Amino acid sequence: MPDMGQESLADFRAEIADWIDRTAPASLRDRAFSEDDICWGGKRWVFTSDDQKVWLEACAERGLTAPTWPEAYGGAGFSRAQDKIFKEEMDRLRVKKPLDSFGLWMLGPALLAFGTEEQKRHFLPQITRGEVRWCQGYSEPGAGSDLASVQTRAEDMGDHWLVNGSKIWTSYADKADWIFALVRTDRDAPKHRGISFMLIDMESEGVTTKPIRLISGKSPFCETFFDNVRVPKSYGEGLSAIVGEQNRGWDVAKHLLTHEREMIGGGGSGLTGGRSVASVLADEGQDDPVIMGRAMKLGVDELAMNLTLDRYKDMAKQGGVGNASAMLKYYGTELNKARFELLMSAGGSDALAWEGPYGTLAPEWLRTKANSIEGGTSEVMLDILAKRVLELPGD
Amino acid sequence: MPDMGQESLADFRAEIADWIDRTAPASLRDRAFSEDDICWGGKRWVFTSDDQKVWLEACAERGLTAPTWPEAYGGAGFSRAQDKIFKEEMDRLRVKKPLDSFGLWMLGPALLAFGTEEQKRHFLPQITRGEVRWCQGYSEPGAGSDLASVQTRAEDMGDHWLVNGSKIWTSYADKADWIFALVRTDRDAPKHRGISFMLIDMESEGVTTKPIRLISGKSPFCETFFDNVRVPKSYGEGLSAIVGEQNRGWDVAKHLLTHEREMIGGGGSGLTGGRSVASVLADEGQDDPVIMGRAMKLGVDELAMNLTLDRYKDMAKQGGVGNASAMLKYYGTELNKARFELLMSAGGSDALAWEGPYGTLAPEWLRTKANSIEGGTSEVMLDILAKRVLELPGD
Amino acid sequence: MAMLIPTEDETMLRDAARGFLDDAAPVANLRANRDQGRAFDPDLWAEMVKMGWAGVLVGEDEGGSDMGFAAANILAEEMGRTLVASPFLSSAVIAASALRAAGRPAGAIASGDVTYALAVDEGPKFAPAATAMQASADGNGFRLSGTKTFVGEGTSATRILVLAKAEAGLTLFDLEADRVGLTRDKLDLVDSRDHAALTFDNVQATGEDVVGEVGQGLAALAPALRAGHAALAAELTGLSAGAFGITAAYLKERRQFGRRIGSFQALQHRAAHLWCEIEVSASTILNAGRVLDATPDEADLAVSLAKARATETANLAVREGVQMHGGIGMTDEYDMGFYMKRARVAAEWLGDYGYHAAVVARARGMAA
Amino acid sequence: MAMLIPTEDETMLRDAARGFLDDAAPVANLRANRDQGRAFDPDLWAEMVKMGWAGVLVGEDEGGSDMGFAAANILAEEMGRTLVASPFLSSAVIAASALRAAGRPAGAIASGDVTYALAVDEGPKFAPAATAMQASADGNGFRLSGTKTFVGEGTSATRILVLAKAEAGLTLFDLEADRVGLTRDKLDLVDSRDHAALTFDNVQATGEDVVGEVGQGLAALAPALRAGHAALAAELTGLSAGAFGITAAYLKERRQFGRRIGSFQALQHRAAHLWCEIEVSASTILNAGRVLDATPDEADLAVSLAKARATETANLAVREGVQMHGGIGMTDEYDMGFYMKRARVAAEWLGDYGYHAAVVARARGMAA
Repeated sequence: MPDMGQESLADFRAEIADWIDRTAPASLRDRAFSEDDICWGGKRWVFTSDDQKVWLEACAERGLTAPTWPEAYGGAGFSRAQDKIFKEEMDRLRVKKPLDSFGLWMLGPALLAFGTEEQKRHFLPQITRGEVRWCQGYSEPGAGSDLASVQTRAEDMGDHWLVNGSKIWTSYADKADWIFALVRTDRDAPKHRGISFMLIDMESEGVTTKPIRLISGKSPFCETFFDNVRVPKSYGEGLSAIVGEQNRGWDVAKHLLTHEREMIGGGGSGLTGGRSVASVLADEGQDDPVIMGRAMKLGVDELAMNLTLDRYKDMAKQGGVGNASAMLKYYGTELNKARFELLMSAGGSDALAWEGPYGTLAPEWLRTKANSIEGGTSEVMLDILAKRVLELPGD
Repeated sequence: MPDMGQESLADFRAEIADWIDRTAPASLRDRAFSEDDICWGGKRWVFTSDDQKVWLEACAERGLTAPTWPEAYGGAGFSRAQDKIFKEEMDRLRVKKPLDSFGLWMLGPALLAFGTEEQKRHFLPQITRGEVRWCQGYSEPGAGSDLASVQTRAEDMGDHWLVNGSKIWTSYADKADWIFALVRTDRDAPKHRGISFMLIDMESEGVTTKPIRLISGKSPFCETFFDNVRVPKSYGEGLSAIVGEQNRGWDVAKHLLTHEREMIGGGGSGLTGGRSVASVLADEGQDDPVIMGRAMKLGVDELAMNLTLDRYKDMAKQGGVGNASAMLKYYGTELNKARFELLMSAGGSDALAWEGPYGTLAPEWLRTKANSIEGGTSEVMLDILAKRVLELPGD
Repeated sequence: MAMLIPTEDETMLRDAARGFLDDAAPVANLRANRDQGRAFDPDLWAEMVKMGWAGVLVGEDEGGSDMGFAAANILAEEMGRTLVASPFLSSAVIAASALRAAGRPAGAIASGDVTYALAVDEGPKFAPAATAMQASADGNGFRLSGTKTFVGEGTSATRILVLAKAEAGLTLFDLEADRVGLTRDKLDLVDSRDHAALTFDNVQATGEDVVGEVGQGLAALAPALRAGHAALAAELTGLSAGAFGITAAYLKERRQFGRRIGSFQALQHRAAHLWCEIEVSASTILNAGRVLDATPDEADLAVSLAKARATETANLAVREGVQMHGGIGMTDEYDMGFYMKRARVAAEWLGDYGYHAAVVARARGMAA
Repeated sequence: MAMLIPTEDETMLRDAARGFLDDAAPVANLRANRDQGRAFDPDLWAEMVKMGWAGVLVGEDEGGSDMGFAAANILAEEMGRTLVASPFLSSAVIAASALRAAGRPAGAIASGDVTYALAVDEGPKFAPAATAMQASADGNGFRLSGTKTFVGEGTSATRILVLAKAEAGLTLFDLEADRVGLTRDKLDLVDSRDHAALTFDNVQATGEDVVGEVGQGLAALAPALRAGHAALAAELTGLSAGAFGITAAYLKERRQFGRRIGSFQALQHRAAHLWCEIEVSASTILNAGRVLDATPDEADLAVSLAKARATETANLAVREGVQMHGGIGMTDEYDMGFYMKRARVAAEWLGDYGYHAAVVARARGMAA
């Protein structure tokens, strides 16, 4: 759709709201909302209700699972302004989004920026229709923050790549159909060269997954192993298994990492949701100045951070925030950790059970400790800010 | 004196207490104690009272201005145990120490460790008798923490050195008779070589000083300039102007820096003295949980630090604490800054005046900001701890 | 609500202000003022008046430029950046807001003919509701007796807004500074600006002098305080940015141990963290301006949030500023000390961190 | 007072304890216990009993080893280092101190024939003085009704010390755990140790069961709490040192971006800072032991200082431990998570940071 003026945007709002209101099943318009209600799609997805399926199909039909993607690739071709209106109306009408997936968040943007026309036409609609579920294969055991130290190698065997190695922190790898992974296709090149961004079918022989148990209990994370996995060089005409240039996969990965940090700023931090500090404090009385002092500071900092998220969203609309988005990741996750530390202190022994008077507060608290590690550690974010935003010297 | 058993130590205590009690002038045994009451000696010292002079001479006569130095150099030759008893009895009888000076703290230990027999016999008694006042010339403008980047140079002119350059942060340089300074005697050697530890008469032609005004107001600090200053290579038989080997002055300086940090642990930090946080809080009411929380934490940390100073003193008696003394410098000075930040917050607008209801609290607060800079910055202390105590890798 | 990014007009205003102040009022001016024993430069203030800054919150019908609260914040922020001393906050922001809300003429503020000071504090902490100064009934008028302290622009202002306790409750008065019985004593505070202690000895006041309603002094004061909290927070945020700018430049240029000190990772991380704090605080300033311009009566939370954040961020910025400069940062010759001293005074003025954090906490449902 | 450095005997005790525990009770044991669903290893406890640890505070005339409080702290610290779970604190330290101070026999603790739990908490925060559980008069005896929570070793202990409110005031009782009317429910807390909620439904008690005097329960409890605060603080300090040791080793060995991560200055400074915190806290543990051994009745300040410091230091040590390990530190497979979980539980047990900091503040003259 072409960009619109204010008036046609008003028309657009009325029209899309009407469509949502008419189409969205009543059962999905409940305020009570759990993680399990979200459809992640994929070949093995079991719909939690018929309505979930109906709603996914209706949205996919109109490109509304990926509203800003071009219509040719299964999107709705919305402008930013339209997309904003669509989300606002979805919120207002209390409708759940039809689909969520790493394909939508991550692979899609990568293909849109780096893919061939054929790759886009082939892979993107599978994502928007919720037919194929993707997982991400970046980190490797032992590599940690140093994402570019990729050891998983893909040997050139003529018509196929032979992939060996393993990935860690692959969320929902045990539920995914395909994986987009960084693999080393040139072992002699410098570290950041010689890496390719490869698309691999999880059903290939030699791919296995193993869930990772965290200190907070079960987790969606897996280790994924590649044992002599044969990956065809092409899945068809123009459908290379590699996205972007061979050996230049690091460029694709970097692009996505920045995109991911902006996403975190875009509302994924959960700062506004969840248990209220005030409610826990009210339960426990407020006679400890140490806890009260911390709560007062946290209250100030949380509101300030929420405003900053708003401000950065506004800035992003005006042309992006670039590396400064590392601030959102760093500050937001550190603040969230502080928030849970405070909740645990305020809750006293009631908060110490795996499941107790405050529900699963304790495992949630433990889980927050990963916030400042996953998706780039706080230390990496500070390095980025120091070097690229403040331009402090590197010598 | 030889080391003694428990019984003769008891005799020693009785004897020295008796001597102090008989000798110390009553006017110097007042509890009210100000910085001005301390005698720093030197040619230009103006005694604040006859008693101050009498007490200095009586002590110097018995070597008690430098109790642990050998008798041959003006000390009393006390063992550590005897020295401790002497200090305890001085405290108990509320007697002020007769003399304080950079000569006693710093040059003395350097000469004892590195000086020639002639240097010790010549310079040390001048110090113990309070006849010559020394100042320290290490830092240079622009060098900051990098003490080894000495630019002040001493050219070999045959029978004398020709010294040019300047020093900064030379405390009381405007009141000192002599200076012990680091000067570069070999410009081609690596940074840490080529430095010599030189003794220079402040009355030499070409030496000038200029006081430094700090953000907290007047200060004892000066800049000291050397403009073609002729320093004789020798002040007499065996009396080289250089302490230790020529070009190896960095060894002397390093030795003294460690000694200095231990001194800070030895009671110079002022943590126990001064204005009580409780009293300021009591003045202002205590209804602000933020301030109360900080005060409670500070209360805990101060007591813990005081115990740590005690513990490190006990450790030092048992064989020294080495580089771990950097912890005392780092933690003590950061804590003292936190203490004054809290005092300022608790005092509100009453604390903002250069001189007001809380006396000179405001300039004292500003002055504490130098605590973590002078004598080795907090950053340098953390580097020392990381590398030499924790033995973290340097690569 | 308007977006949390500057409008084009706002960017132009900021650029113009910065250009003017960098030239006319660098930090060197503060040192010069101090060394000459004056709190601010009247010629500089006259220039500001000419540019319409004194009338930033005064209606155009009275000769003001009426640019609004967000604009006032921008000016305050730019002044904070180079530590500019002027009657701007007390007069153009605080007093103008009080007079305008009460429907009193404020044109003389815009024209620079008068300057105001606000006399509220009586003890070491900001606590308007606890005001004890008496305004006893005296015929149809009042007699004011008592003392005020920490009065910004207190010795130079030509008029005083003062809060006192009448029989009907707290009442805000608007008096000439030379009224009989009012004496002013300079307070020599560390920021080298104009602060005073005021003594009221049976100072006469009439109903004409009352701002708003008798007994409704806190209500009359509220719009002034909201504007003042926001603008002071903006000043502190500008101060933080100014101190940080100097520090970052020093990190890039200064060499030690054979390297630029900004290449040491420990300093890099601390600088990056500080930058984040400044960035997060900046959001609260923008927001306070937006809320004040849209719904000024509902801005209590927004302005307290801004003042709390700005206070704490400035404290960190000046502490890191001094420490990262090392010994040179401790010398009077360098500017950093002035930043530290002003940050401390501004931290206390119009409510300290705890005062404003408690406002925020109450708004969030905590019984602080 | 004795010097703040370990005596030769103390060093020997520490070396022996460390040697034994490194071998018999590494962190792997905690994981094994958890996976087997047991709170501690009875065979390990039997070994400790044999070595005299259960009798560390029991008189020699009763078969104890009577090594004193500083020694008990050393043992607790070494257990903290590898997160050893055992009835040591509840039984050998807390209960033994209460019984001994009250002149009751404690030989069965030393021999390992009984283990004790202390039942004080009724709400989420430690507040003995606010105890509400009733001990109503019943003939010459009492009937106890009410609930207790967060009772360490609560399901495994064979005897319970419980605080309840009689007509004459708070009273401490010493009961068998299987007395009629007492039910125990396991609490599944994050540290995978033995904690319970206890319900008392008209549980009968006689004057024989009272520790100390009726109505003087807080006095009877005081020696037990002092010893417990100190030993728990010691456990936390050992925990900090253990977590730090693992982390420092990781920093030296782990490579990223082509370097050992311990060479990054930002991590070096944070590690050095953490080391300082641990070192400063260690002084308070040594001191608490010395004061308890010299003047146990005057040890309130010393033990609260130790518990407050140790709590905060352990919190920092485990946070830095997880963060510096990165993703691997988040996995159950690694030990660091166990340190974090135990630190959290021990932070709350027997009084949190605020509780103990308030004791210190009051001792320093603040009205906290």
